[in-house]
Amino acid sequence: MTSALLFAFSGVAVIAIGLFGLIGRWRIERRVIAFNLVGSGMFLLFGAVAARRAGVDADPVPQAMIITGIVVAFSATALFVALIERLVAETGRSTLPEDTPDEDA
Amino acid sequence: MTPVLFDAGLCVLILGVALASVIVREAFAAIAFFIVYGLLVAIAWTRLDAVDVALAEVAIGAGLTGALFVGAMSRIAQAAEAQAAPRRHPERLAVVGALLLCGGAGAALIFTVLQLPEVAVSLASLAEANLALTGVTNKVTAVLINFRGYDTLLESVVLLVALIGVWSATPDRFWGGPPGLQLAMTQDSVLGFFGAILPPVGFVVGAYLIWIGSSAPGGAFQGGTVWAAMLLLAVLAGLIDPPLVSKRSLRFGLVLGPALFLAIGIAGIFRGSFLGLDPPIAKTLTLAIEVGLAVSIAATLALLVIGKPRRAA
Amino acid sequence: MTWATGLLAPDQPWAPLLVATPLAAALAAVPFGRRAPLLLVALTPFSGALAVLAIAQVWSHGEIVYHVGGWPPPLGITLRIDGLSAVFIATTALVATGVALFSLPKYGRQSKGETRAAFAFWPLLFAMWAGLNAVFVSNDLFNLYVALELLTLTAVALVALDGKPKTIAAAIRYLLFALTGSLAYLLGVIFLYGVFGSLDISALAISASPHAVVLAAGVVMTTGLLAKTALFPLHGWLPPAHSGAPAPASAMLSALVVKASFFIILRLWFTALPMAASAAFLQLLASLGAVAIVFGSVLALRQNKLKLIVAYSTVAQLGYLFLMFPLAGGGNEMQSWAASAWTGGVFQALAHATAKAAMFLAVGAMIEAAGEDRLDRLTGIAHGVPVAVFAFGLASLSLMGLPPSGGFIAKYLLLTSALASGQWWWAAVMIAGGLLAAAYLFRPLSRALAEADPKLFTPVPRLQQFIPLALAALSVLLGIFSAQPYALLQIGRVPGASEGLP
Amino acid sequence: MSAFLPILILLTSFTPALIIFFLPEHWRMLRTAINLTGAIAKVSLVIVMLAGVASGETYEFRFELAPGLNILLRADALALLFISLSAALWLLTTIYAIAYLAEGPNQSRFFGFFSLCVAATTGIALAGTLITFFVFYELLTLATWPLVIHRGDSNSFAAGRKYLAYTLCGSASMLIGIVWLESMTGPIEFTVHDRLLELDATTLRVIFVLLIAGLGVKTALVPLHSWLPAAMVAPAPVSALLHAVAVVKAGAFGIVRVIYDVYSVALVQQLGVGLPLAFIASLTIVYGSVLALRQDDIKRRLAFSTVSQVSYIVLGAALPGPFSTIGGLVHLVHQGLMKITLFFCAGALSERLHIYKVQELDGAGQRMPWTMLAFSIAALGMIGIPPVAGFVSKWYLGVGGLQGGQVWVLAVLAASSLLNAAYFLPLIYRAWFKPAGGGDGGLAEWPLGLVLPAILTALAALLAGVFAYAPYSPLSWVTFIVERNYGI
Repeated sequence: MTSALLFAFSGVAVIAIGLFGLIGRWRIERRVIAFNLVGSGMFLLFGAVAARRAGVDADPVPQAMIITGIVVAFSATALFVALIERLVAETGRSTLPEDTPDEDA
Repeated sequence: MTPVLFDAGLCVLILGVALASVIVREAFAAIAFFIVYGLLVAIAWTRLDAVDVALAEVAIGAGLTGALFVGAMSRIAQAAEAQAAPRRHPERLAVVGALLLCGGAGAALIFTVLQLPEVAVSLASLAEANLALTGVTNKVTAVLINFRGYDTLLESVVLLVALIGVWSATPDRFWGGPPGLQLAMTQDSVLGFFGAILPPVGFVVGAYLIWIGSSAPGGAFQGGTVWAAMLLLAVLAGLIDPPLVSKRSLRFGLVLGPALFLAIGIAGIFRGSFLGLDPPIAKTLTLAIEVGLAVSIAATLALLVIGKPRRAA
Repeated sequence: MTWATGLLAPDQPWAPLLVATPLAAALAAVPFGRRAPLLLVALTPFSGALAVLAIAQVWSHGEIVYHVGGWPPPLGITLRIDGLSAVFIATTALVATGVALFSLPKYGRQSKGETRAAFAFWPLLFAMWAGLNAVFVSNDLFNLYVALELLTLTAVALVALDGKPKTIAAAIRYLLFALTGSLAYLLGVIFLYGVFGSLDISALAISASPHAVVLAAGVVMTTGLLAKTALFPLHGWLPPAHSGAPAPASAMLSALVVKASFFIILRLWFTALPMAASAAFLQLLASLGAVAIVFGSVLALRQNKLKLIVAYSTVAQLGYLFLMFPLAGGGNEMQSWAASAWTGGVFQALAHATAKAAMFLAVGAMIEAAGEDRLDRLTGIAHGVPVAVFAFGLASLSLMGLPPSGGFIAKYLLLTSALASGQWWWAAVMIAGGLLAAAYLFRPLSRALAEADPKLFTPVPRLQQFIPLALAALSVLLGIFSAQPYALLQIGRVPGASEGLP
Repeated sequence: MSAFLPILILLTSFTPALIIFFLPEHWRMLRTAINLTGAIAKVSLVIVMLAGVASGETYEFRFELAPGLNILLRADALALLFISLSAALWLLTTIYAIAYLAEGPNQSRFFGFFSLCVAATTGIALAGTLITFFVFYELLTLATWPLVIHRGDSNSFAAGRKYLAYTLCGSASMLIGIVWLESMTGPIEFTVHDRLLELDATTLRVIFVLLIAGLGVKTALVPLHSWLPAAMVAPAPVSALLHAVAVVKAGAFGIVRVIYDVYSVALVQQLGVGLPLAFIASLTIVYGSVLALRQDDIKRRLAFSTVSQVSYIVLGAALPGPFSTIGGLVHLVHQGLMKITLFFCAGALSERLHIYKVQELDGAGQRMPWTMLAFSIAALGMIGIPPVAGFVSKWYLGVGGLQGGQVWVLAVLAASSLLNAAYFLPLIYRAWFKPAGGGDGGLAEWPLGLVLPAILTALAALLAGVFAYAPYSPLSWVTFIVERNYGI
């Protein structure tokens, strides 16, 4: 069990956790956090998958891609948050009209 | 204790915190856990000797995202006071279903990961071989600005587009006003104190990160993020007021980096190929691009966290 | 000057300008502010010229390969322009130009200072244009991811442009779907990189083998892209988003943005990993398409707002795009009908792009005239905006697959190959879809032609009526002069049979 | 020239359509001018083409849309027959329509689609491949719809819905048939049918049914006929167009094409699909007449008589033997001349004297003698009374029936002729021999545009009967076609 594999697995686990948050949460702001978890888990998986090797120093290409990914994810999150704020300001709710208005704080 | 054991412990922590950030009731607690999660993952990145990623994760993944969430939650909490819907627990069945689904997905992923060949095909040596032509010694920077600069160019535009999107979520009556709320922050508060002394320091740190980026971990994104953090601090401390969204100089600052990058790229067409930096001047061009990007990134990130205008000009 | 193994000066130096031009416009639009429309004077002719150049060069030299920064794969990013890219680039140029001109009256004149919507619209439109072209020329799976995200953010921001609570909610729902889709796509990218250490599509095409991980990667990527293409059952976000957005944005979204993710699916299954495509999976794709055709049409039939009818018809029309997979893929590549099926599918995408853009713009003109898009309010709208109604009718031809429209060519090609390959059930679905389309399109049309007092409608600038007409005419011309596009599409197509049916 | 003449003929009605669409409503003079120019240009070009063909010239225009999808316009004898009919009748109908709609609204729309209809009909006539035929057949469907709903009231829309429901389903069935056939044989031209011979008989039968069903809708074969009477809500010129020049004829013409130029008479007989079709046609002939008898609205009566009369063409095509073929084909022309006359007159009566019902006809002969004269000639022709053209058709059909050993055909003809008489004679009788029921009895025959066309077509119907055996008469022409077809 190399630590690379270890991190790969925990990446997968984080993805699963985030997915659960994405499905199981109605409040959109919580979904956004979950979405960030999924993304981060994927980057972790990417880094770990690219690190399955002995000796040679780290592969820079995935690292660069991951940094790009982190920035993109942040941009999306910012837009997400802004839209949610606007929705709440307009409707006073942070759940999508179509979803069941289930309040888990 | 052996590294593997340390890693195992780290992973356990990461998973615990991640889980907590999803299941805790209080939104703010969730955010706190998420920030901690970011820091722990950053450590994980160092363990995967990806220090550049670790820096980016700390600065953006944990830091700015956290700040964004905190600000947003407080505003949403205020606005959502109105919603006094009865608090109901989600149906057990739904939860179980979600759990099964995610468990299944996770298992499938684990299985797929195990199918992967033992040793990854690494581009490290190839990057190494061509590093001399890029004028930099930090391979990640070489990839970001040179080998795959095209991705970075598009990404910098993505940031800009996000900001436009955020601004366009403004109610029309506030358009033209400065971003963010008027903060009743008094100079003598702790924040005010730090807000007064930190920015200069932080500015130097950021500049150093950008400069060092060519040879050591660091670069436009990490440095730009530090600058952004300092700007935020100064705004919070009430030292500076965010500029009007319509301010011409602000607009130019936002597009400076991508525009410079694009310009150099197009110039490259005449010297060889789009976004090609010819070796003799590659180092200079790289630095120029990094500085330009850092400026725009700093401004954009800071404004993304501050959010849309919430008061008239 | 050349300085290393890969860093050769490419023979098609203009290729990256396809992306750089609209990108530059998007950047310039931010400081330009209220003067942003001036950029059109330079942007539209130049992009048009580039599109023509692309077609001409592909036509004469075959597919174009460009190493960005002079770095060949796997280290660098490669642009690849074949017939498919060329036609999509051209369509994008035409539709985007039309949309930009159509928007001038609404977002162009900002007499008293810059307004919010007008400031946001232009950079977003140009960035979307850049993102589309980036998708159509890219040959690198991660680069495609970045381009897709650029598209997603511009699209969502445009949906939310009106700022009504409903459209904000629609935008959020869209963002949820689209981002989850992107992440699924990224997951596949990770696995492919894990196996091959390269994300260059051509490189994958050579080295990829029917390996468990490859198939898994392909499936998750496709699922993610389907969420962005809004194929049933992942279509839920589309109708509110496309009907809630301002008319010009709706046109771009329905005509092009959903096609971008479809374009990547094509690249994936016909260029990158054809051998990994299991017949069952392709049949599943087509079945979803078939369900989408029927389901979308029935829902379109039950709407009472014109924009929703048009949006649901997009759900239905997107279904046709997936009928090609079991006909042209999954071991059929060498069959005589593969070319017809594949080209038919692409023709459907192109015809729908022009026709649907025309439709949304025509509806936009009708809304300008009538104030809203409830059908009963649109009774007799033909007296208010006759040309727009004519454009709507002309565009309907293509959606119904009636001659001599591009939609008819697409349908004919798909029908023949379906029957030739013995998979007659797809033919049945297509015929049914055509009749349903007629049902839900003639309903608003007969409303529009009813008698009414012209004074009920506020006059609309001629420009806003003739642009939809031009786009609609385009979707018909595509049917009449289809031989050349057909030939162009065969350049750089799937290795395999390129001759038509017996 | 030989390649472009077909295109030119197409453009003579297509270009006017495009221009007229975008003409401001009140530019009446210009619109009229363009209409007439187009119509006259068409007639003259058709004459040029006739002359050319007579001197052995062949006119052919090929255009490939996509591999296996060829547009082919070719002027063979059958095409010329149909195109000269439609060209001539269009000219008259245009004159009539201009007079008829002098004041109505949405004229640009109306005349635009009106010209488009004729463009489509031209395409149908000249079509040289199955797919070309289909393309123009669909164009016709769509261009007709706005004319049917022209009045813009709820009745028109109901009729329009019915029309579309029938015709679009028909074209769907036809498209399946075409695509199925071509997916096995490749593009089908109206000359080569040997490729069909190696196909399995059952498949061919099914495809035949699909094609005929598609065409039968426009031909108004029972039970696919009920859209036609409903479409009577449209203005009289449109009815004339629907019943005599374009729509119904396109269907019948298509059936003739399928039988002679896709399947070939031999194959049709061999597959045993001819007789069933003949039966359906006969059923339609009788049933249509029976229903016509029960209408007291003049236009509806005429509509059902069309249902009945057009099936003569189908009957002739479906029966084996040259004589019945001649009878059927020549009826394509004869029925057109006679039926358009009847509709011109019906329109004039309703416009001038507001006569819609049969019993209102009393004494119409005094007030509109010329109109009623034309009407009477056409009606007598329909019944089959010599020397009017209708007699010739029925004669040949009867003889053909005997030749083919189908004696029952005579019974059908006799029955339908009796029924024709039963529902036409009362009209003539009332018009001429009953005193006018009230109202001031002055002449009401103006403007010329409303009367002249009817007189001309009636005259033509008369001459076509009297000089049936003269060279270039419809009959001798059709005989020429059929002889070529049967290689006699």
